[in-house]
Amino acid sequence: MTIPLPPAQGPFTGNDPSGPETGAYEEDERGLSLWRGAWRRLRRNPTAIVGALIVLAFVVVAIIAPWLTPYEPGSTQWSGEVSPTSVPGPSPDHLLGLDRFGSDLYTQMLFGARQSLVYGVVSTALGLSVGTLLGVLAGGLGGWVDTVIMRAVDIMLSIPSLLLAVSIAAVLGQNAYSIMIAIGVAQVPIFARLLRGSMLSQNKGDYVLAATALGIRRRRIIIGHVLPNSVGPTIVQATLNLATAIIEVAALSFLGLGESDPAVAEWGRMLVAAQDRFEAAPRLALLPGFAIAVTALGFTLLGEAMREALDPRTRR
Amino acid sequence: MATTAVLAGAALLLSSCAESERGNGGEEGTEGEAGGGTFVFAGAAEPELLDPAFASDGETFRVARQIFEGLVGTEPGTADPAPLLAKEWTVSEDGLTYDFTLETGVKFHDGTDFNAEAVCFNFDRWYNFPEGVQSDDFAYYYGKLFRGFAEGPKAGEGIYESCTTDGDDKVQIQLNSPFAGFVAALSLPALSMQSPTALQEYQDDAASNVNTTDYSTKHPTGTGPFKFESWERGNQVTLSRNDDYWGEVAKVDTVRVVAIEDAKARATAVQQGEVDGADLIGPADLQPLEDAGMQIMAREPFTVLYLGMNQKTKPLNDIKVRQAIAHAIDKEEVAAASLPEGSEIAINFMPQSVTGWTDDVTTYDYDPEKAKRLLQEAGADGTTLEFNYPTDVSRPYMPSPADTFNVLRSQLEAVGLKIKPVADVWSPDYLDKVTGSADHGLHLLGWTGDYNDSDNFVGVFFGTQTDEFGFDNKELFDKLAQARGIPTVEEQTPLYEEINQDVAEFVPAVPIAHPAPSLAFGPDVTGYQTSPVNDEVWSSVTVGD
Amino acid sequence: MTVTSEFLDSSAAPAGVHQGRGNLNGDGTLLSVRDLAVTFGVRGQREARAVDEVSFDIRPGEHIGLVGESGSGKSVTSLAIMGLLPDRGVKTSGEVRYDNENLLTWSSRRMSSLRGRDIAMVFQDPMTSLNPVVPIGTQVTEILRRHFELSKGDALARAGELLQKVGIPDPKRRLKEYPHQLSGGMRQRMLIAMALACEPRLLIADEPTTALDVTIQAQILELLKELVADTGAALLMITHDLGVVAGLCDKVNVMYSGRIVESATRRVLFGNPRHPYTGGLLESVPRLDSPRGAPLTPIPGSPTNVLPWTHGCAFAPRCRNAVDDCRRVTPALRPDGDRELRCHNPLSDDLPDDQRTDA
Amino acid sequence: MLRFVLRRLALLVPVLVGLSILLFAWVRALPGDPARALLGQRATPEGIARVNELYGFNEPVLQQYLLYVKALLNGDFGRSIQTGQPVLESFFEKFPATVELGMSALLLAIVVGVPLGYYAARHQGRFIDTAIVSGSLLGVVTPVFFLAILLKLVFAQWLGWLPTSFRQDARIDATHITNFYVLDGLMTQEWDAAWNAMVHLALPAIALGTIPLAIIVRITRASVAEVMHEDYVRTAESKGLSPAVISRRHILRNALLPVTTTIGLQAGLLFAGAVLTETVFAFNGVGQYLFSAISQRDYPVLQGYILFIALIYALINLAVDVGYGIIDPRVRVS
Amino acid sequence: MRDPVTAQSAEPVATPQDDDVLVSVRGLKVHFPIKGGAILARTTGHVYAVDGVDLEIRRGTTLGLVGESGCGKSTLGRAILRLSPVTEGSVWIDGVDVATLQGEELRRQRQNMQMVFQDPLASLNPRQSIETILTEPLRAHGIAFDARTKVRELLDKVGLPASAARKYPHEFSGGQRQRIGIARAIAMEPAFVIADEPVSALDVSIQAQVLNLLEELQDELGLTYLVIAHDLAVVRHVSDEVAVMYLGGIVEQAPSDDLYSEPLHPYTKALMSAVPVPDPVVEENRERILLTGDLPSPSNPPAGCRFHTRCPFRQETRCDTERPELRELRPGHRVACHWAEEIEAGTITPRAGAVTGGGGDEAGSLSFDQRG
Repeated sequence: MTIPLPPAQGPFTGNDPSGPETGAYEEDERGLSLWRGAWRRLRRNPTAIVGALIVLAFVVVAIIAPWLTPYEPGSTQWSGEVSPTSVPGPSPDHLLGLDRFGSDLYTQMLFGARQSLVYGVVSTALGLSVGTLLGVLAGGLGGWVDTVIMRAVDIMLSIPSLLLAVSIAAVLGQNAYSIMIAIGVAQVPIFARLLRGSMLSQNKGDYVLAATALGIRRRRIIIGHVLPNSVGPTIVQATLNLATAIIEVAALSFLGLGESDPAVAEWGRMLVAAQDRFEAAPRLALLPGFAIAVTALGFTLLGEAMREALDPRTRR
Repeated sequence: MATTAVLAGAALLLSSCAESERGNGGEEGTEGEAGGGTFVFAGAAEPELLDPAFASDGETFRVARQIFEGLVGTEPGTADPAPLLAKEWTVSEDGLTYDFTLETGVKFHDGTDFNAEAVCFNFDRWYNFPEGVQSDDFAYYYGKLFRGFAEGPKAGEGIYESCTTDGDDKVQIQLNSPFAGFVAALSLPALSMQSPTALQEYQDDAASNVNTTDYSTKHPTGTGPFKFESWERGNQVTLSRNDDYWGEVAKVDTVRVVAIEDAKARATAVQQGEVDGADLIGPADLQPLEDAGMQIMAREPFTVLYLGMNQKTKPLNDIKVRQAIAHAIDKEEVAAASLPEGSEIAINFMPQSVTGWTDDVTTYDYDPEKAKRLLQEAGADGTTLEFNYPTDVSRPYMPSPADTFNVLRSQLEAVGLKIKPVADVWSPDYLDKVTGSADHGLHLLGWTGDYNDSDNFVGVFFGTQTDEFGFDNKELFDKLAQARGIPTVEEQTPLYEEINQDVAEFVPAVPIAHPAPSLAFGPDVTGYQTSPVNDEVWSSVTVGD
Repeated sequence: MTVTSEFLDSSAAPAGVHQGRGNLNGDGTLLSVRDLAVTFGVRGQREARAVDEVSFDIRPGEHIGLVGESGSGKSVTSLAIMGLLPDRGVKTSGEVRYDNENLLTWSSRRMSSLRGRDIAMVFQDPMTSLNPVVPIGTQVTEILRRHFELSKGDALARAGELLQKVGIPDPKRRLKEYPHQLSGGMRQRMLIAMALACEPRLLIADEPTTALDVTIQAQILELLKELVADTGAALLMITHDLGVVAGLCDKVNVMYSGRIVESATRRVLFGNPRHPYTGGLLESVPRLDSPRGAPLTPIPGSPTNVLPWTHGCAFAPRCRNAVDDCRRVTPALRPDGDRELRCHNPLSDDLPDDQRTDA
Repeated sequence: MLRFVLRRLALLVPVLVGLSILLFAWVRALPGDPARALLGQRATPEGIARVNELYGFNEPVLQQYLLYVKALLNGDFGRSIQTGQPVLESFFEKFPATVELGMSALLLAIVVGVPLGYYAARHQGRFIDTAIVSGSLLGVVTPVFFLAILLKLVFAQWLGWLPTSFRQDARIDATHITNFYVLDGLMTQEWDAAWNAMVHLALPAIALGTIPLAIIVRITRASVAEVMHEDYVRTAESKGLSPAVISRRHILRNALLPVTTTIGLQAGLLFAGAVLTETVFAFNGVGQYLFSAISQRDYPVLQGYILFIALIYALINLAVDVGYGIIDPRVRVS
Repeated sequence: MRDPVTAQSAEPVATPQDDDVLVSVRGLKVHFPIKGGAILARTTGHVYAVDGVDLEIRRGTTLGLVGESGCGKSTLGRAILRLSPVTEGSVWIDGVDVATLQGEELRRQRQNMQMVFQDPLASLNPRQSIETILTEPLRAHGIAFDARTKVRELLDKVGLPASAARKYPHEFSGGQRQRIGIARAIAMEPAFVIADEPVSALDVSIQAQVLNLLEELQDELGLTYLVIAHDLAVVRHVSDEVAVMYLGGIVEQAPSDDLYSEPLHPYTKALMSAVPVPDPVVEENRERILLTGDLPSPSNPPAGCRFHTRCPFRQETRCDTERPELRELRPGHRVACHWAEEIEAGTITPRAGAVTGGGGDEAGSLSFDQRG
């Protein structure tokens, strides 16, 4: 929330006795680092709380899925009860009914969370680590390394990311790894460019000049000064990318490039499989669709809140 | 099957309705006896080109059947040959000489007369195809049926000898070795009659890519009830009524063929009235469409769906395991769960109407206990089998592969096998894997017959050693080669029956069903005549009320 | 309405400028601020009183200074007078009397027709105070066209004259240019030209030279002085720089933490500061004219080390003169001889008697 | 400005060359044989060998690449393996569809998004703002394909208001000159054809436009909220200008600068969304064709199309930067 | 990167052996290339940020460098510390020509030369605690120390409590941050410290604290300062000697008192007359020399005397053609003006209209008196 105040003359600096500065001389407590400050702001932000609750629920469900259902995921043992025109709805045995393959929809939904979490986290972690590495190399070393890396990044960015992911998935074949790699690789240029950009802008900061003036080694400046101050946006982006990754996994599944087993609980695949049972059982499509959206919403809210918390402009 | 009969009856009923409702006129109110209007039909893909001589795909043939006619057609609703441009024909004793008497007064759309000379022009054109188009991706059917060309790598292997005219309406085709399916084969659109004038003017058989010649894209010229109007690539093919048609003139003014890849989308398009009819409706969509007042038709099945087994892999090389798998499958359930109504349960690898079909074969009844026992005997219980199936495809014999796979999987797992699903995109990944490599275990595949010929089924499947099945059974291969060479259908029959029995014993695959491809039409469409071999000409169709 | 052209023709008598444009308040003041208080409230946080108990008068043609450090509330005061504080989260009380009416009660529509015409403002940062994507000509003409019914051409011609007046060479060309094509000094001249375009009765200048270099600052101050004298407008000068007010203002109000702590004519104030804060400021700033080596006496602590006024004197934590009362009793602004003072223990009065006008 | 454009175009060259190499390698790394895709279920080994020979796929890759580049320089992008149609020709047949779809989506996003974002910013913290912000968040996180399915279900299947597939009703006899169907309809004065094309655009455009819409709402809101507190807005207020002038000239004109950049970025990203949207709505455009080319291993089409898309993507970004220079005088001089 | 056009003073300067002089700058130039070109980036011009500067600072004294923004004073400061690339010239600090040092040698040398920055918040890494900030340079130079004592001692020196060690920069007020910046600069006990606008970002009431602190530390540690500022009063207050900079060059340099009592360069005169003094009496009676126009662009400096475009004393000859050398007019008082003597003697007077005030605004005073 932006507070409408005349710039540079905020009235709070003068009159708020609880301001952080008054105590600076007296109390011997541990200082409030930027990370802790951001964490504090995050905890007070309702957006962050909603986001975190969604994410938490999602993660918990993903982890304890096996204990929430008596059935095995992907078990098609009730396939006999399903026909092209009828899919049994909710019943005491099957809280959400069966899906078109005769699996328990409730179980599939739970394990879908697990799939999405694994796909999202692994692919984002891949994109993040490779992208960060490239970004640090480009932003830190500069010169021809920077040029080469950034040209490569430009090339990758010249193809829309979903298309890139589709292409990579097509090369690697239909399996879980190829999806994770495809989506991870498609994220690499985003992180590389982001980190490099923020490192370059941090490089211009006075404190970097100060560190140089102090005779601190270049490598140490990059790792100890520039990088820690540059990772904020990257962390935010990673959180937001988790949302994108979960959606893109579903999109790849939707395009038929996903996990190959039709009974595997993957929300995107469930959605595409449900399409031709739409009249008979709309819930088969609606539930996974909403699950994707809500999960993505959770990560997005959290990311936005983190962005706000880490933004130096919102610091008091 | 009872349902089939009912549906076939319905189709007939529809066509008779058409008679009575004729003349009520479409929205455009064109003059003449025809009903007028536009008939929009959705296939699953767009045609590859419009010269059927170079085509082998159903979508090209669908359009070609409206524009072109062959010497021979089919009896309505069956796969049996019937006179078309040829009024009658005779075959010599040795099966090498065929005499055709032609319809007279027939003209191609460009005004060229259809006569004996035109017939010979077509036969000679096929025979003299340059080497560039002799490959499977172009003159597939001619190459397969006549086995060779005038020149090129297969020069001299051809069975075509000559074509001679006798006046305008008599033509004699001479073969150099007998071919029992010759007349039936002439009903294939690939062998339909095309205008010599147009071909000479617009077609270049020696072009580096015959798909894009003027003839193949803009000037296909035949004798059929519809004339080519335009082809907007990726969009639609438009045909208009041939008012000078030699037979009964078509009822609608215009016909448009559009492509909707997704089965679900085709069904929706029919329901929304965006198209008047659509082919290959998925089993799941049939009931909703019917409920919405749409008409559903099923072709008499001329297909076969089977569960293939790769004998290159263990333990599928063990016949006991293959038998066990055959016993483990409840074909009725598979059909109920994943195939359209009207599908028949299969015991042979060919539909009942094809020569050589017999019920005197080993049938592996659904018997999970026996299956378990057999597996135990083979020491294969609990083995993990790779099961390949395609995604994102609907074929006439396999409208919903994922569903079919799913039922089969639970049945196989029920007898103690473990299934490892491997799904691939149909083309080329799946085909590559299943028919082009040994890297597969169980798989789903099938066939749609092109015309009434036994070799077109079993011969294709089991005639040689293939990557698909991975077995080498010389006896079987020889029998099939021998059967193919027999000049008359009557003589072929017992041999094919024997072959079917042998195959059933050997279990290289489990025939599951003969799925009935379903079509759907809007409530105001009448007169659509289904054909098991897709020989559906839309001259009797009317739209609107 | 006809446009008065006296501003453009400096030979005309300044007295005639504001004829027919509102009256003075009953007490002869142009603008009278009484007990102005501004409170900022943000959801989830305690309300913060940025300005409190602020009162001062501005008479026609008078130059009033408002001096204080950042956070002292001087800018908030000016924005409150202009009605430019946001509606939400801000509570304003007290009175800003103009034309015998309280501006604080005016509707925003009425205020907007007053702004720019009767009361105009020049802001601190000329770099950010001009719209970067609108040509200079438009930015000058829009105020003219808003307040006078002028055609586009007339407004443009007049804008050209205005630019000339504030010393911008080649005004025709400049009018087509954008702010970034001007130097800082030029931009401030632009802002002054805009502020004086409608010949307001009061000009509020909020740190108009802080962002400028010292030679440019001198130019701008000179220009302001000149133009304000020409148009006969009153001037409210807001600054942290005591030097600026010393040469410019008739009367100076020193603010600390939202309240006026000392108020006097400039000679009195600079000659004999009595509030420890005023005195401290003067002693802590190096002066060009003082002998070198004269030690600086800094004010300890920082402007953020303050007490809330409700608990005593806000300056007490930094004050050398602080007595016990300062931390307990809130001092009031009381007349103290030739000035008004808010202090329990002011600095000694060490001026010779002849310069004093004791009450 | 011209220098800037030239420089940017020059910088594009290495990217495109790099991309063409990458594409060439990648396309050939795709498993599966294009010949198989062409010949289908009945392919024989001889047939496959013959097709591969025909298209030169059994030459060394480097040689293939050189031949490809040589042809490219002659303006020959090759022919589709599947249809035999020249790549360039098919691209220009399908491109109008995608452009039409993308433009409608973008237009929708701008026309609805900017006012909504502005309105929200001006009513910050109120209920309506919260509603708009929440709505835009939902818009961002709802997968395109899910939204497309939902729209199809509700508006086409349940309500029956709008068509589900194609660009135009097949029953309409429309003349197609430019392949922009709406434009064609207007040009030929076939009003019903134009209207029909627009009706067909409705659902795909909404599905495709929702994410850009949501993003534009958010950017506009943030940007307006920031600009509202700029010094020059305060200056404008101190000049007594009317709220309308302040909004239009001083707030919006500045606030729209970042929005422009966003619009440009989104325009580029629409290609990705178009693959999904066109698939769901059987909308015969570049996206759908490209996707089928991937599954069919249609090398020439893949190479050509992706190069084109990258080029267009880059040109859009360049256009945005140039446009930015036109509306932001600060950029103009440098 | 040496600019061939301006490389006339490239002859080696003898190592200054005067032990009294700690810092000696000779012919220092810093030219930044301007990149342009339609397709390939090439240099289309230069910004002559620092264009031939000679300076000497004696041990334990303070040199004040004053000038308006854009005159190159900060660049000069940074170039001396090798934080900006040096185009040409030498910088001898404590007997070492740092302008020629590279890599590790240069890094080592930094122990001896330090900097205090203008913006105390921006120059402190926001993610480091004060303790880390203060000890990091010691570690970097491998200086053994006891962290607790050292930090406590440094904080004590700059007047901050020991409890500050574990806090972070944003938790302090501006003045306190600047104290931290100073503590960091003296942590390695350098001989030479450059303070670049050390107080201009601070509130007026705080400035004196920091200025006093700098003086105390100089006395205590024998530091040598180069204080860069735009505020003449501040510079005068802290400096033993003052150099006035205009558009990349020094125009006048003299002991502090001399400069302020008798400015010789027209620019210095104008600058000093422009500074407002918080004393109404002084203000009312001052003569003010007003300069016209703005600072010319350093990428295209005027020919001849760089100040001639704005100089109220400008003469017909020499000013626009010949660049004046810095010459010693009096002992220790150097000025770069062709006409300095004549101006001082009063034979050259400023242009009409350039001087205002003097005698005060009588009308204003009058009305004030009436009202009072």
